[in-house]
Amino acid sequence: MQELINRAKELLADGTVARVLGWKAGDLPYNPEPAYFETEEDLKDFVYNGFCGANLSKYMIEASKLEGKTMVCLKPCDTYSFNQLIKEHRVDREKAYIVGVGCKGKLDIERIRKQGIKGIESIEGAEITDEADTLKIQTIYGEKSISYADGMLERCHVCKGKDHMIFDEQIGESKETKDAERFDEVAKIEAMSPEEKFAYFRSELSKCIRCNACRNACPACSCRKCVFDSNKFDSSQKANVDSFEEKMFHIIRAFHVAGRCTDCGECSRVCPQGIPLHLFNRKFIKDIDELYGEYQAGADTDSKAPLTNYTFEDAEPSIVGKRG
Amino acid sequence: MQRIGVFVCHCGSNIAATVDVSKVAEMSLMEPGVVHAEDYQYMCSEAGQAKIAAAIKEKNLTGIVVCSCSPRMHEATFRKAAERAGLNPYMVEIANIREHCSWIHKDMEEATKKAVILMRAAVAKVNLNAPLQAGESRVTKRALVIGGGIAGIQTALDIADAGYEVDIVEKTPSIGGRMSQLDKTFPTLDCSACILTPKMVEASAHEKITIYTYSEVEKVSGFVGDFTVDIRKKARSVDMNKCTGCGVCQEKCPSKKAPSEFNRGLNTRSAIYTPFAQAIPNVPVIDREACIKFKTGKCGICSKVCQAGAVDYEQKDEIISEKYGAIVVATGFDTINLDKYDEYAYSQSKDVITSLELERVMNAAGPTHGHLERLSDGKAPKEIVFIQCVGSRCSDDRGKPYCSKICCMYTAKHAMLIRDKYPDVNVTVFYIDVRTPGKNFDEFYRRAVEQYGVNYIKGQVGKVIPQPDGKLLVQGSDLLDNRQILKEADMVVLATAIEPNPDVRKIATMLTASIDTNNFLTEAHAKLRPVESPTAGIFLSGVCQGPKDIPETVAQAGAAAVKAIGLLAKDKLMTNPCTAQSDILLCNGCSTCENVCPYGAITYEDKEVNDHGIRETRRVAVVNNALCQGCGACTVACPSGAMDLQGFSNRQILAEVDAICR
Amino acid sequence: MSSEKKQAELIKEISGVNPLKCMKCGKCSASCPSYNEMDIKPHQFVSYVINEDIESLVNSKSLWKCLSCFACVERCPRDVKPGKLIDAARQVVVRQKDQNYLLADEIPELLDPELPQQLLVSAFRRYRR
Amino acid sequence: MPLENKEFKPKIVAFCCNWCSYAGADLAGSSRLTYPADVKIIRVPCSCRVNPMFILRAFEKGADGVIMCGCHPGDCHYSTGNYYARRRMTLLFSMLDYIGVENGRTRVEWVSAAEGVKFSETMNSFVEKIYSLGENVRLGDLRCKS
Repeated sequence: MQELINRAKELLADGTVARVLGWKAGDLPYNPEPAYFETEEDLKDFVYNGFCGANLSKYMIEASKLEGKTMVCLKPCDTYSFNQLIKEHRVDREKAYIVGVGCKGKLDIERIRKQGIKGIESIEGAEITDEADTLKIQTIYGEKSISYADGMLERCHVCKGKDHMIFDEQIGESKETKDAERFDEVAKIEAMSPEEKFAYFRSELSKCIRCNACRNACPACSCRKCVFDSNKFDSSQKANVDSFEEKMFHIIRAFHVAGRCTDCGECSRVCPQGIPLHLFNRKFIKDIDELYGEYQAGADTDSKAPLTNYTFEDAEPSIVGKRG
Repeated sequence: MQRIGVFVCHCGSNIAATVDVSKVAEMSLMEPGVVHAEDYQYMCSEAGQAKIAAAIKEKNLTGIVVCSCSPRMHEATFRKAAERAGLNPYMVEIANIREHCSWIHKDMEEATKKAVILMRAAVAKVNLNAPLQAGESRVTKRALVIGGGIAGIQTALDIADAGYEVDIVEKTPSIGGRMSQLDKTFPTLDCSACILTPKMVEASAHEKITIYTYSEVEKVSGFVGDFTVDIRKKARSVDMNKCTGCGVCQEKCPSKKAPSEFNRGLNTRSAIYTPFAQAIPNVPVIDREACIKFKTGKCGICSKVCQAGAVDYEQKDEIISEKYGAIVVATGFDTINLDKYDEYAYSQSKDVITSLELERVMNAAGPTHGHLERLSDGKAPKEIVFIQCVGSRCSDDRGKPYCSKICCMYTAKHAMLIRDKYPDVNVTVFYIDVRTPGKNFDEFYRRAVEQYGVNYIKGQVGKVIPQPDGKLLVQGSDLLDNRQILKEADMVVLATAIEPNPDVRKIATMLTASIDTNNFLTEAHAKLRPVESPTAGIFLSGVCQGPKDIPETVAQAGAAAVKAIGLLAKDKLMTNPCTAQSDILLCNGCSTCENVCPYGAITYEDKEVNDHGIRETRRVAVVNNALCQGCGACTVACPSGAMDLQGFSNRQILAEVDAICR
Repeated sequence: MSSEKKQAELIKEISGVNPLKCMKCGKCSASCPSYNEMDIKPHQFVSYVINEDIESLVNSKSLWKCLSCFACVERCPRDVKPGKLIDAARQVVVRQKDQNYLLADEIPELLDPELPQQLLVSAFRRYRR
Repeated sequence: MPLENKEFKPKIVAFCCNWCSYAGADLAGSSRLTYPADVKIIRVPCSCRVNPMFILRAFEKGADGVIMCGCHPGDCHYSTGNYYARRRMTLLFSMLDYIGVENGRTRVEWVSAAEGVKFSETMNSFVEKIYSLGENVRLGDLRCKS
């Protein structure tokens, strides 16, 4: 972390960048938040630890409009999102000084809590510099410990890899965290009976409170104005006349980002209700891979997206029924 | 709020017999915005249109719904009527209660219910309609004719005579097409070449006609009035400007083993060749597959003997890009492949031939110099059997389900000509039906029977069995006599089904012209617009649209020319105003729409915007309305919903969905 | 439904043939090796089924003269397949004797002198494929 | 509300492209090839105009089946529209299947202007399928907290 701060100071000092986009400590030990730092003084609040899961690439849309360059800290998985945003002309590559930061897996406070750890006061072992395999957690009920891996976000268990797709320089080391298959969860649901599938999704989606956190965090959901807020589709729920949005929101959202979603997992991470929203996106990715060839959104900035592409021999929609 | 009038048509009894039309009108008054409703016998009639106009004026209508036949039938009629009454034509919607309702349902209650729902959907849509203005696009006053057979030649001549430039693109080295391969033509027995060659000469000499032979259409873009076409001029290896057509090169060419396409492979030609003596242009091409120079690098005799120095081995394919206002397809036909008809022994015996091959055999310039002889041993045949409907009227995948139309007549012609020239030869025709609709056609067929003694037997042939002595045993049945026939023949002629030129699929795809299950190009209307493709600016000439004989082809060629001339005579065309439009404030500038647009109608520009007080420069999509054809691909691809299609907007379609599911 | 009509329907069902598709070209009769032995000719089978005269068809010599060579089935341009109609008519006869299609393996032990030999040949042809 | 006595009349929405399938439906009509009145056709310029949102909206509003018809691949009036539509619909249908909605309620069929028979046959078989599936209860409201 210190190396990162030192480099940020240098870049600010020599005028390479006008500001730094990173994370600052929050009011609790496990909720650092995205922040701009414009002076050396500001940087005293800078943190980079196991809880810095937030994907900062989306912030570059606004930062691209600011005067001067912005140093942005991107984890390996965030760089996919950044590439995708370049492809969609949403960020200006010239306005970003990308520091690829190392990643040893990010922590999920909800997951830690689910293991019965409540009343957390401090967490030791979340600092990125440590090679900590265990998290020591001080709670009002005393000290508890769990393995780092057990506290990790779902997405880190199926990590796409620790290579930065795009960067100006790299700081910090990474550690492989992948210990599960990306599509296993999707395949498990696919194997269910229609009744089980429906019951599962209904119970999950019924938790939704339409807080729009998923939409706001998603780097693919970067529309100036979301269709759900626009009257062009009769889908905005400004008055109580229409519940269309309520019912189909997540499916439509997933469709809108299909072929553009990099599977960064922010939607699931930020959902206050713990809905596994990534399962929608990942289903589309799995289908695209299987039907149209493997495609990773954000792996490059010039390939054709699967939904704006076709081949003469594409599968017919009836394949869905045939696959069973 | 709109003021909508609903007009329900009885269409005589076509609609009224199954749909309670007055109920539909009555129910419409309960729909939001509807202030006027009436029903009438024939809405499309002058009196019906007058009723619409009167209501628009009296009730001050802002939109109308006509519940009638398909919009493909009369949408334009009602739009014009509305326009005359001072209403924007795009404020008209049609509820299709005939083709989609009264004609397919029998129960009155059920059909009426459905008609009401279709009316509701149309009312819901028109409530959201907005007046649209058609734009204008220019017309390039030049036509392209694809195919240089009699259809293409006639179309080109007619267009050129009207004073417009025409280009003919022909795949083979010469124009002339199938007709040039024919010996005589029915029912008058004129010599085919005698009536065709003057037309070929006229076309080549016409100052308004440019002929590209040995060339193919490579790419088509644009739209009616403004097509851009890439034509590939294949390397001829002979300089068109230098060649004098003396023919010495063909004489001296040592490679003479290539099968002659013109003679249907019945004999061979040289590697440097013109397909036939009267070829236009009279400039040979080098078949690089057969040429010794191209295969081994040695030879070069043609170049040495050419006094004009026209032979050019280095010549390359050349792509010409040209603009056209109208395109006429005249790609013609070929006979089907007979591999699947083993029972007729076509591949087993040289003496079983197709009718088109017989044309070459009978022709003085053909492989036998016009002598009727067996191709296996050159002997004069004494007994000839003709088999009708080989591959035609066949419902399995071996043949074609349609009647090829020309076979009955040309078989009568062949039979007659043979009996005339060789009275000692017996001719038997096995037929299923003899179809002779046409002027002087049945008289012609009767002459074959009555005057020339051709033996017609009703019944299809089951099998042709080549015998060890070279004869062909024909096993057929006589359905009228109820007996099976075994007949020894010296020659068997198959009236092989015709099919559209296989290249037509590729061409139709380039032109986005629709094609039917048999690869015939679809006409815009089977009866009323038979020479136009549903794709604007594309016209159909000859057999590419359906089987036809020469007089019909020439007539259709002229009709296609007239349609093309009608288009070229206009200086400007009204463009479809149902085009995509991007909402500048919603556009992300992501380029997704640009990626799916088939017309290149979307570009991105940096534009100054004022988004609720925020002034900034944004990269936004801009639609070129002259290029946009209104498919809507971009509207669905657009993640933010900035792109919408006028006339088929998201809200309009959703309103229709809602009305139907209500 | 009259019994004739029923039987005609049954023949259509067993054969899977729509006799209305026939365009009366006579290629079946032209192809038939048993033509001269038959009282009702192959192309006529079709009209007998259309006219629902199953009685005559079932009692015809042709029913047992057909070799099931399937030349007519192969060559029929309209997918009418008179051979299948005859096959179905035979099946109607067999069913009247309370029997049904056989599996090839079952045939040896079921050999019944009453069964027409032609049927066996037909069955062999069918199951050989 | 007791619904048992009420005969099930499905609501079926068919999106037809203007150039091929709508003309195919017209041909079915002019050839008097009947299919159930439950099918209501919405005309769109091209199958690529069909937004997945329209289909979801139809289901939400109580449709029991939605079918989309377009020109055969390769024959699109706009050259490529149906290729995009094919991918979009494949993914959408797969997603619906994934969340437990019967696949039989959605269908894509390519019907040319010449295929009146196919249009009528397609509609007959689709309606039959919808009758066998019964009323659509799932897509009405995914989040319904019953």
